[in-house]
Amino acid sequence: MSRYAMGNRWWRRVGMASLLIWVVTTRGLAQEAVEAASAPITTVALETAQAPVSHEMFTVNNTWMMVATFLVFIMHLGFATVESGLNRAKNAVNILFKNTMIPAIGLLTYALIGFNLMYPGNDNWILGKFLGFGGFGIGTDAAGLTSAYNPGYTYWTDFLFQGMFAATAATVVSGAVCERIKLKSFLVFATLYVALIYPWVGSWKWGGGWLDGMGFHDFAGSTLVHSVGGWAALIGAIMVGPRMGKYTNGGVRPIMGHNIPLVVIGVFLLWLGWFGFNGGSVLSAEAGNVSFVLVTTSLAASAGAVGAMFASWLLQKKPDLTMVLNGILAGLVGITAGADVVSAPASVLIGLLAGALVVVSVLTMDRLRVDDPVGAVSVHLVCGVWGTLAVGIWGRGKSFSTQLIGVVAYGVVCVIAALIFFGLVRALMGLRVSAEEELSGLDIGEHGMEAYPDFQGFLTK
Amino acid sequence: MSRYAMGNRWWRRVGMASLLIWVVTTRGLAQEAVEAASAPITTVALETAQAPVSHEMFTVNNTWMMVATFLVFIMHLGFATVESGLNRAKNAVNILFKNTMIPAIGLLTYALIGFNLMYPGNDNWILGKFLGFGGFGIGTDAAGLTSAYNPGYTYWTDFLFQGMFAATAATVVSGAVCERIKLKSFLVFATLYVALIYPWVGSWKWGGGWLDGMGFHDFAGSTLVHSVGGWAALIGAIMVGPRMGKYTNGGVRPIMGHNIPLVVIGVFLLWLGWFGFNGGSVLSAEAGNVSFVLVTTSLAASAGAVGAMFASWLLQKKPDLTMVLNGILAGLVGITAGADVVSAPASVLIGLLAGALVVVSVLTMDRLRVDDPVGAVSVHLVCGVWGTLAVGIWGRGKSFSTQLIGVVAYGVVCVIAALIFFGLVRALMGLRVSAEEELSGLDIGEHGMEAYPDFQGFLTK
Amino acid sequence: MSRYAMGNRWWRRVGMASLLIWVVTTRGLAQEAVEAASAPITTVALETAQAPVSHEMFTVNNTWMMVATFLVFIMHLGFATVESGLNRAKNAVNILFKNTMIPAIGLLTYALIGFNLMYPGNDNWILGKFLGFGGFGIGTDAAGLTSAYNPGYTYWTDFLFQGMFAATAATVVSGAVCERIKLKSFLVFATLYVALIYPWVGSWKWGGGWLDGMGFHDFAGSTLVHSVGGWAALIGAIMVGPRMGKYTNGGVRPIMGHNIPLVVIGVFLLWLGWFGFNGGSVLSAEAGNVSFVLVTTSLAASAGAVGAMFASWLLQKKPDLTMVLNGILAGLVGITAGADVVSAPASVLIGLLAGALVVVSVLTMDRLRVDDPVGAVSVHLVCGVWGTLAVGIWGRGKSFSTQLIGVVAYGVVCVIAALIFFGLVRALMGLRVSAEEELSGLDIGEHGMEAYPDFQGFLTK
Amino acid sequence: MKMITAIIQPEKLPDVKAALFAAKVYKMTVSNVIGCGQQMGYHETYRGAIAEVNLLKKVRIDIAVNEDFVRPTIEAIIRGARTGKIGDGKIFVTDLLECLRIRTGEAGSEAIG
Amino acid sequence: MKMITAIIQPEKLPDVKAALFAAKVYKMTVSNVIGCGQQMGYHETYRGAIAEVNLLKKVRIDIAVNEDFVRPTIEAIIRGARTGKIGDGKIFVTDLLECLRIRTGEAGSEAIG
Amino acid sequence: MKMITAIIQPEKLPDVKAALFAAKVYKMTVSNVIGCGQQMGYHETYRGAIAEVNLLKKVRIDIAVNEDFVRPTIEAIIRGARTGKIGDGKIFVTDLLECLRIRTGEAGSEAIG
Ligand SMILES: Nc1ncnc2c1ncn2[C@@H]1O[C@H](COP(=O)(O)OP(=O)(O)O)[C@@H](O)[C@H]1O
Ligand SMILES: Nc1ncnc2c1ncn2[C@@H]1O[C@H](COP(=O)(O)OP(=O)(O)O)[C@@H](O)[C@H]1O
Ligand SMILES: Nc1ncnc2c1ncn2[C@@H]1O[C@H](COP(=O)(O)OP(=O)(O)O)[C@@H](O)[C@H]1O
Repeated sequence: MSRYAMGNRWWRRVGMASLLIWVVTTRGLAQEAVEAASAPITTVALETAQAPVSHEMFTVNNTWMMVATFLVFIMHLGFATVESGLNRAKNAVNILFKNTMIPAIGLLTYALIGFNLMYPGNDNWILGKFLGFGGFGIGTDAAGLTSAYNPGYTYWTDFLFQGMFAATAATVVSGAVCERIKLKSFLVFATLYVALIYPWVGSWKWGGGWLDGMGFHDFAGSTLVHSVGGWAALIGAIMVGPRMGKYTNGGVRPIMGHNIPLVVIGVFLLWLGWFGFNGGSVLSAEAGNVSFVLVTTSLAASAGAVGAMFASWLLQKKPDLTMVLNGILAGLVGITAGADVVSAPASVLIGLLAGALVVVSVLTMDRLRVDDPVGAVSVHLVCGVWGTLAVGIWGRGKSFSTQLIGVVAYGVVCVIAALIFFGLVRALMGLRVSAEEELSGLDIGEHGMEAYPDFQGFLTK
Repeated sequence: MSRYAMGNRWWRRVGMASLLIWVVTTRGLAQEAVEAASAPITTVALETAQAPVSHEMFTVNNTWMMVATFLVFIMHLGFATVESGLNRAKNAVNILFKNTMIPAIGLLTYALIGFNLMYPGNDNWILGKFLGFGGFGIGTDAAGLTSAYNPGYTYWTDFLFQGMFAATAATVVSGAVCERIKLKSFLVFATLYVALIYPWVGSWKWGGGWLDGMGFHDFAGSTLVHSVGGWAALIGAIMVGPRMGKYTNGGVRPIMGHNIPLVVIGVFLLWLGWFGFNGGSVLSAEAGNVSFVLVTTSLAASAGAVGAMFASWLLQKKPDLTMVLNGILAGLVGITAGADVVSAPASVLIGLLAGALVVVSVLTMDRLRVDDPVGAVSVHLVCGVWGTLAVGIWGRGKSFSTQLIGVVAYGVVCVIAALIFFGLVRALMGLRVSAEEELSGLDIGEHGMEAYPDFQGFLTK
Repeated sequence: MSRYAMGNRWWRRVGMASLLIWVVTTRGLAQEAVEAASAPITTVALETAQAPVSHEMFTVNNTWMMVATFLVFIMHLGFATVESGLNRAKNAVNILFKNTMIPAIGLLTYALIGFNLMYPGNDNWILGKFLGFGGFGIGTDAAGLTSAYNPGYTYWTDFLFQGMFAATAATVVSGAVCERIKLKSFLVFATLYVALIYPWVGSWKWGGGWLDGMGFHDFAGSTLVHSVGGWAALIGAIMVGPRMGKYTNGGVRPIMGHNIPLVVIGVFLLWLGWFGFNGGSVLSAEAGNVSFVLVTTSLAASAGAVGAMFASWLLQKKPDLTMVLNGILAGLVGITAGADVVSAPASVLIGLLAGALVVVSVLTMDRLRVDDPVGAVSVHLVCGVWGTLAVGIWGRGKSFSTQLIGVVAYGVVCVIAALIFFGLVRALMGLRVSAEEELSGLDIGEHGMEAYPDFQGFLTK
Repeated sequence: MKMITAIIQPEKLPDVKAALFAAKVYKMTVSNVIGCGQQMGYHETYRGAIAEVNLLKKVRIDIAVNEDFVRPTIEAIIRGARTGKIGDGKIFVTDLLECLRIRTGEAGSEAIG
Repeated sequence: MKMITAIIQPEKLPDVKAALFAAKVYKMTVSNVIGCGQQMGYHETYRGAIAEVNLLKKVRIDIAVNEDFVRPTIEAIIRGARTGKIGDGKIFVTDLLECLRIRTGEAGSEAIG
Repeated sequence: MKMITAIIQPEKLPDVKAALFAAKVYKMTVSNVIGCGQQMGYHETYRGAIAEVNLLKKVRIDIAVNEDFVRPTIEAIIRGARTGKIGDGKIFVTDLLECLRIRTGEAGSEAIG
């Protein structure tokens, strides 16, 4: 017993000590590195954004951006497997159905309306720098295919890369409301949110809108993507209510994920995808910038795993794999806002804290009786906010208060939008399936089929 | 009830309206875009094919083509998981075995014979432009490593990219005949078909043969890859006969897929792989061309999902996830022939119709009592033909009748070849396992092991 | 019966004959090709290593190396699914936990200490060319972001690419000791081995140490990565002892893998990852070199599958899918040392023999009563040694004896290191879980949760 | 001694367990079964073919009890399982000749509890 | 009343069900079992080690019937399950003291059907 | 004839099988069950919520035997299954009225073996 405990303490001490050593010994160098790394982003890169680049450079940049697009695409598979794995077998088909339709719907609506709502261009602002629209549909002339459009990519790559991001917001919501929301109601909500809200509020920063003008920094979307989805997830989880049997007699009954290997597959795919999510957000293949962003991203993810492992071991007594997996995602969401402007040691700290934060947040949500089966709110909203604010702490030359303004602005608008859309859907079609359907599972109820018909399940799940 | 129905109708109307708006508002622009996009393909690209490119450009091109190769490679995992997931647990090992061996056999035979059969070069035609052969084995001199070989890639990249395609045709067959074909019989058939038929008929178009001369257009293989596999799948499914218990007393008994998450994993990997399948078929990293192809590919896949969802909801009353997944593949197969020469809105239409078509086709195949467990014929043959013909409808400057000639030519030769090879294999080794083996599963019968020994299955499956 | 047997013999003969034809007909050409292919590696590439390259070339090179990094990253998912799939359901969470933490720990320790231990630079050697250390932490100045650092990649890409390799050694160990080792004990061992031993012995060759000076050739790590992990796996498997019930009354009781589709997913991901593992080891995007390496890698993997299929069919009477999957990995491990210096036909032979070897080795290990649940020792150690020696046989201008010296040197040091670390951990914290915990599974014992709670398992597994 | 075997709806197991515990019946053996009774199966559709699933998922509970526990046990099961809808299930009672506790070798009535 | 328990080959379940339906026996409870009888197990080989699987997969059917249904039920099962090969299975008959329908509380013979 | 039903710890199945074989009892039917007895469940924790798993995994063995085999069979089961720890399980014995071999139609004592 005591030997065990000692081993335990000893192990922890070594971990802490090592981290400290590194932070101390490398602070100077790392700071330099950030400066070196971020220099090109703010100067060289922007210059090249003006100056035309060689055909070769344009082709490399575009190739890199296409690769990044693929990586973001595969995140949708990651979300699908994480969400279905963390829920019960009887709802797996339903969850997979939603996660399969989301990128399809996302790309089509983004082509129809989203792209031109998010990137209205300088001349198409309608309401100050608050709302713009460039017209329906996509299309370009020959210039869109050369570096005249952009030194980093063609018009088509631009559309596809941004389009792959778009659906992510809806996917986040999907995870929080699953196992009880009506299929059609969800599809209608997701379509509206992805087609209208995500691109609109995205234009504030990435489309060159008012928050961009203020100096708000959100490199790859801790706020623009993750907390935009997270706010709607929170509202959705509250409005649709907890799953039957989750909270009983003052206690919390765990409803276990039915397929943990699926969750692991998903988290690794998401980490992989994040290389494109963050790496692609440099918007060119500029070697120093992209590779630096990949390093901060990976270190934060790794530290997220470690942070969540220790937090879980401490608070839950046994190390919970699903928490470690959430911790990786937490680290990734956390570093997304500042991957380009924080040092490597800072990225470790951001990830470590995000990993611990996500464990505490998941436990707290259950205490607040907000039933979020996959921890979507904790991962995407809580750590999205944390990451955005962390830029104000460790980001070179960034202002905490501006970051806070951005966080609040997105919070207010997204909460209102989610309330309106979910409210509308509830009034028109209802939000929640019947108790019988919930008991027998949405796979039978909504789709008339099972995910694993050959296997005998524990029927009481 | 009636509110539900209304919600339903309302939802559909919005979808249709939106699509229409986009098609109308963007037709002009999109047409321009196609012209802009396809201009370089037919002019610039071909010119650069003559002119040497800079070392930098050559390296980017080759890098892109290697990435495309990886993406096509991972499609084999996609096929493996789709096929095993859509069948019963008791045959999973057998299906995975076949799908694991196919790319291995495909690459080795392609090295030994296929590559030089498919791309005989100008001087090695034996029978008009109908059959050529460049000799056994692979190898090159130093020129093969530079842009002297090709401005887009080295000799080795060329071999590997094309080799990854090769096995695809056999995989398509595997899906249609699984759960009852003898392992050895299938392996022999697949080896012959991949080593001889696929590269031979492929040479007609991509090797510069007679169909190429006629102006037949098949960008990335709706016909050359997918329907070549699809015809053999059709013949195989007919010759090996339906699975026991599938058609009884005039009714169709569903035999459900045992692991739907596996199918979802597979379809996403296939979509991912298609970025390389189509994007790599540009044969260089030329930014405008590749990125345009990626957009039409993605839009068609998305529209395929939506088309199949509505068709399934309409015809089957409940939205069938496996149909939506087939719909995505249908959209992808459909756009493969014309990804470079149709506009973005046309790609949506091609995908939408392919998605609907695949649902109707699956239902029809069952009515015709052709038992195709994974819908391989519907996806690869039916939508392969559809995609090839669609080029004749929406493809800039393409002729419908030439496309039809190509479709028919491939059909005739592939059907005959499949009949001969399957006939030979049946005569020499038998095609079908014994009824006992089919009942207890091919995993025990052919491999003496189970896919999920720790789980209790429903024993009557 | 006799027809079956004939078919069987006939099939084998054709296979053998075809291979022979190819080896014979292409030997000449292929030899040339190797010369052509390897020429740039030893001359041009090294020259460019000195000469600065254009910004465009640097960006392509770095982009390629980032892609290679992603591919190596995804290998960790491959290992996780292979290992969990090849073990029992009751230990799946535990295995996945370890395989999720390993890359996280690996990257963090590599940042803290490993990178500077493995690549100390010319001036930081402490003990001859036997041990060097460049200080704690990572960081660079602006030069690290340009081709002044290296014509192939930035400082950050260098770190991340090498960091992704680092954890692989620990993962190999994980597979051999799973289902009975204590979680904490494993994590401590893995951290020490990855942080100290892997980078230290790696410096001997890749860091420019004494073995590099001798002309030892290990292109991408048959020895430096795979057998370094393999030796520790062997020691670990022996020290922790066989699983309960594996060897009884003089017989070997099979303990079957619980989820074969997971294993297939893993092996395909590993093959995919190997494109980056080997392709990235060219350390630039140099078209001829990289694409040649990809071809030898793929041919060896394919031949490994075929070799293992025949060996398994011969020795086990039925073709064992898990053996074929091990065969693919065996081929990949085998070609890793010489992918750049052997001809295409030689790569087929190396793979074929590795595939057969792995089957024999797995059977032999069981006869020796070394319980290695996933065949890690057979794949990584045995085939790692084979591949390293094969360079001495077929590698252009390589010496067999130098290769042998390298193999032995790594063997001696890794065995000693593993003995010390495992011994220390055993003394301080114990190595093995209690018999009760082993019976009920480590998922309940170490993590208090199950991987598939909704499914009814065969309880006696 | 009697062996009481109940076939119930899977989702009612927690309620039945609670009712049994309230009736001081703490021991039971539970298993998964599929059954076919008055209740019609639901329809699954798969790729256009309609499967009438006429064997529905059920839970089987076996409880060995002494004579004086027979009534309370049956009543508790009914209390926990009844919804009034078709499919609520059945209870079967058979004679139990002997009962042994493996750990101690105790037999008969004392071994049951 | 009697409880008829049959252990049959899994793949014969559809045939037995059909035979029972033809004999107007519509109610039954089915479960998965593994069994060991005269039939030899098949061999699985896994990574070189041979496993004799001497517990084979079987299906168990439980049917509660009134006295006059005993013969027809047994005959129907035999008709559906017999192939003449080792492994066809067994039928066991035990006495059923009581039967209750949970939904209505009906007991005895009327509750059975 | 008697039907002997034992509920044992899953991990003791191989030992019980061996003991039965040693006692010349070669036929049995085995199934998975979950059970609740004197033994306390273990705790699973999942994302912070603690689940007391009060239904534990068990294995059920059914063996139909002739009268003279009742004692030896019970003794063999106890020999194989006993560890002396809570959770070792129970054995139940019920009367078996009839036994039929489906393959041959044999009935009674000769059908049992
Ligand atoms: N005679 C019987 N023999 C065996 N099992 C039965 C019998 N009657 C009912 N069952 C079991 O009880 C379950 C519920 O029966 P059901 O007819 O739906 O109940 P109810 O008649 O109360 O609605 C059935 O699915 C079946 O498993
Ligand atoms: N005495 C018995 N007790 C319990 N189950 C039995 C008994 N005899 C047979 N069984 C069950 O019946 C199944 C079929 O028995 P088997 O001996 O193969 O039938 P047969 O003798 O008709 O060929 C066995 O696998 C087992 O589950
Ligand atoms: N009265 C009973 N009725 C039905 N099943 C029982 C009964 N008593 C025990 N069991 C079964 O036997 C298993 C072992 O019981 P347990 O109380 O742990 O044994 P012991 O009292 O010998 O320690 C239980 O999990 C349950 O499945």
